[in-house]
Amino acid sequence: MAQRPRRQLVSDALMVVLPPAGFFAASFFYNNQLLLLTMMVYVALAQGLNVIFGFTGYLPFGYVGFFGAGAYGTALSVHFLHVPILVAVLLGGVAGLLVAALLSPLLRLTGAYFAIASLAAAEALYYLVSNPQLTAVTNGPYGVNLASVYNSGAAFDAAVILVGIAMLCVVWVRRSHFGMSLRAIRADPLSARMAGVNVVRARTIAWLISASLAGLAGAIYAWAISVFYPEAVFDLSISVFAIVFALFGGVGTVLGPLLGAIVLYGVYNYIGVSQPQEFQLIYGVLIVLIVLFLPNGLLSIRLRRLRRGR
Amino acid sequence: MPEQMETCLRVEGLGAGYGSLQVLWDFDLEIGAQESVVVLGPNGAGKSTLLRTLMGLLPARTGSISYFGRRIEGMRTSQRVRAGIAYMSEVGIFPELSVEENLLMGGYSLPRGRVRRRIEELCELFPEVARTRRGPAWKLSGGQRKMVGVAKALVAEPKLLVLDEPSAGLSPVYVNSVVEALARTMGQTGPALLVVEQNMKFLALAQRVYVIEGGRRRFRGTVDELQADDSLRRAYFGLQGA
Amino acid sequence: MDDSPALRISGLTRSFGGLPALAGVDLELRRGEVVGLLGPNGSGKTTLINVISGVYRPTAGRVEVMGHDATGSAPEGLVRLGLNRTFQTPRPFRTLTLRENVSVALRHGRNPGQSEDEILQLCGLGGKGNLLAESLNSSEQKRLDLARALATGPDVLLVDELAAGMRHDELDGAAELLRGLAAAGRALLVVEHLMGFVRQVTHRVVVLNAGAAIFAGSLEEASQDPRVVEVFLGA
Amino acid sequence: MLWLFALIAGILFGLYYALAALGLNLIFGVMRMVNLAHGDVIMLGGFAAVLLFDRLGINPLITVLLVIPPSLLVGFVAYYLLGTRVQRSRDPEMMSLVMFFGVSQVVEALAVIGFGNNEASITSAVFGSKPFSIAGQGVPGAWLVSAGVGLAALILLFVYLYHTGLGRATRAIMSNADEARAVGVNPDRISAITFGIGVGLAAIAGIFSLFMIGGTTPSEGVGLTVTAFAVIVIGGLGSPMGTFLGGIVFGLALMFTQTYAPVWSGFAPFAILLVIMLVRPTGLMGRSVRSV
Repeated sequence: MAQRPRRQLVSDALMVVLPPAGFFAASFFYNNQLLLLTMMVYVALAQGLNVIFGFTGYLPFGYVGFFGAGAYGTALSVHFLHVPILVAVLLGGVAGLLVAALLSPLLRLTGAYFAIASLAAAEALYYLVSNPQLTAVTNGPYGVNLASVYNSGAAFDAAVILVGIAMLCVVWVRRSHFGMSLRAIRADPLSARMAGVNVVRARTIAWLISASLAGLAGAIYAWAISVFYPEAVFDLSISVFAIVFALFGGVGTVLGPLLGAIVLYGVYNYIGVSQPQEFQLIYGVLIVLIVLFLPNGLLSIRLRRLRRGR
Repeated sequence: MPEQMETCLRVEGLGAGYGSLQVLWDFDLEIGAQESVVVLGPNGAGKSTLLRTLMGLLPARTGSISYFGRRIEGMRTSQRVRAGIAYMSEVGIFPELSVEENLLMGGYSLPRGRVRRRIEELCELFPEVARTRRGPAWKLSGGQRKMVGVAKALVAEPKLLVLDEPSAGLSPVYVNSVVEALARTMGQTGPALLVVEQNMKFLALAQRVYVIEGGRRRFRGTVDELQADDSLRRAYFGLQGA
Repeated sequence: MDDSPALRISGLTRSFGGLPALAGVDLELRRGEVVGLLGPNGSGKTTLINVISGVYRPTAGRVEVMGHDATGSAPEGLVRLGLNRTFQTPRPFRTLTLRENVSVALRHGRNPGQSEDEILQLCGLGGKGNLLAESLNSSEQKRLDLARALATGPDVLLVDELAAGMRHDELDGAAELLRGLAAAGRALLVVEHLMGFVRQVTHRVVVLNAGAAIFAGSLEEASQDPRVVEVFLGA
Repeated sequence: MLWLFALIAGILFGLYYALAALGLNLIFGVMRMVNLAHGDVIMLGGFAAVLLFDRLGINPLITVLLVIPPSLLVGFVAYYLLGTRVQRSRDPEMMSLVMFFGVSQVVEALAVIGFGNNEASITSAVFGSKPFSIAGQGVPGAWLVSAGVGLAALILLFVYLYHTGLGRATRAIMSNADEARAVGVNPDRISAITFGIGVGLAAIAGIFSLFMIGGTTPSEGVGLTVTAFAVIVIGGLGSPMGTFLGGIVFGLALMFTQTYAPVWSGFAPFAILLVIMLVRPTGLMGRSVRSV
């Protein structure tokens, strides 16, 4: 019995350390740093979505809202608080967290209601940020320029750390008693309450973790590209990608969203799809196919075979 | 079942369940044409599951269902209804529809004109239904709901009428009137009747009785044989002989 | 130990859309006592359990658990006060193992000082800790419900039809289990349709009809009471 | 007299928004599926009207009739190909949501490939260039036609649901699907028909989106879906007649925002939806959706 937890601990540690190490190493062999960085940002987004969707069943179509909040949180921190960029990135994560806290009443809704309400929230946030009347604060529709703090190498390193944080969050949720409560809530909310679980609090914590990851991802992305318009960081297709990557690999697992993001984003770049609509078409078809034929993701194939083998 | 009677329904080795949960095990049942059979059993014994499987609302996992000699376990529910099996669930009605519309839905598989005629006949048989005919069904009392539910099932001129706990949620007075109404309807020319119940009053209608327990058949026989079985009586029949 | 009732409900009323499902129910439960809750289908037994356990808020009336006012408390609040229940249709965490099912409750309730495996053993599920709950049959799932409830260390336990759907040879074990739980100082309210089981398990019974308690006393008296006989047999 | 204009325009737009949301609500009521590609069908309806008008000079009112047969066909195919399968999955509500999200992405991408990213529109002069006067306020003829078609669709749907056998069976399924199966209704057949009607209503709404929203672009689908969802949430999910009320409330709110705070008119629909969901998630006439 004593052997198993230790082996578990080692494998968990590897799952946290290896992915960022891999990305870091890849940067020496592959010179398109922005592509790698974007891939890491999507790993973080897919894992963040995994925390809320995979473990509680709440699907936020408007997940991009936290990403955009993170990007703008960072930009505003740089422009108005004049803090060092790393602090500004952290404040971007805080911005995601604050928006999520503000929107936590949405967790009272279920299913389609929640999914669409979160989408509406993200759209509302976009219209708020890009509103010409707020030009003095957000620069409205004219976008943000972070050239003063531009440092592609440092941003890349931050993204490597972000992947580690994202993996750590998911491993923790997967292994901890908190994660067990979340799975219990998902299986039967009323029974979970009868087991003494504070369902609202547990869901809210998952929601905040998930949003903070997206906020950090948005912050680092903003730092890396340094000039962007509100449409770019509130683009609904960012939600779509996160959902597709997570679903493709398998939500509720530790490795699924990681694999999903690497494989799909990698294949997309390898094929060299140049038009965004072709990308959208392929991913749309993929979503439909996943739902129809692989509802539990790529990893479920392996699990199924294992189960049959036993 | 008496020897000379034609067999309406024959169920053999029926098993059914939900997901990983098997609720009904290896169940056998026989009903003659125009025979009335009551299946007694406590809550959770698998009574509703049995009926839902008979109607095709739930797939049979094992076993066979023959209806007048024809195998029907693979048929759609709508085909079974068209073949003459009518069913009243525990809900029994469409609350959002008017009573009239409920009756029309009962005759969904029949030609229009016949349905109208049938509804007029039934309204004479069930004055309670005739009185509430124009109103919405959600306004009905529990007893009225059951009456409308039974009438709705009868509109289709079934050869087999299947009722899921018509006594559920009813006060004793209403249970009596439902039993009486059913007795009136059945008579000599009426359809075969299959009622699952936990209320003993429905034994008044029964020619034969089955007892279901834990998803399995525990007893089959006549009402008299049942009354003679002391352990069954003590286990199931209310507080009688406590 | 004080002699106040473990559970006291008074005037408990609950309406759905204006229709009363419970109409002023009074009930007291003492430690060590098993009370049977009887009544025909639709008489309000499960509604009563749902209101006491916080699933529904009462329209009127009062619930006291171990001397504390618990009227309108959320389920998790009631669990902390020492009350728990099982479900008529069992509701385990299907995608979790049996041990995890109990573990969740152990972490969040009042620790009864037993391990997951001890509680599973007690409920007749020993050796199955690593199975997924969805692989259990319905009678095992009911016992898992009970195990989860026990893992929160309840003083008051509401048991909704544990025996229904069980095989005949499982009944004696279930009866013994419930009596043992009461003997250890818990108060039990047991809904059941199987009269043999009720006779085996309960000290006294309360009979509900149309949302109101029409009888309280021994099972023997109940079977003589004309109102009760009317409700059950329509005689 | 700004308020009077906002009031009249609000009611006209309300009828249009009711039309835009009607199909989504009907499909949800019968199948418990949210067709997230609804807004994309509206968009396609708009392109159909533009193409037929530009190439063949067909009046948009004729297009209303022309879109019905292909819509029914698309609805049938979509339901039997996709709908039946998700309905039998473990979590139909969530799975259908995700799947139709994918469908919406596909439709949008195909529209960009087929029509390009530019806005397409028809001059509102097809319905007369002189504004009509209502209570002293000048209102474009196209608005009146759009609102009129919306009202007609509502009435026709009402007649269908309450005075035909198929409609009664449809309501029976909304009331209790199992009970309906038990009287012999084939839910797949009714669902496919309903899906077809829902798609048709969206396509018709699309034709008039050209005049009410001012042109159509491939990317507007998502926004339209959210708008339609807002309308049915206000009126109550699964209650087709509540949609009428929801449309009017939404139309008025939008018109008053546009009149008095035009900068916020992009923000307003989403904010309205959020507020309604948080304050009264059951809608004005709907059933409970909150979790335990």
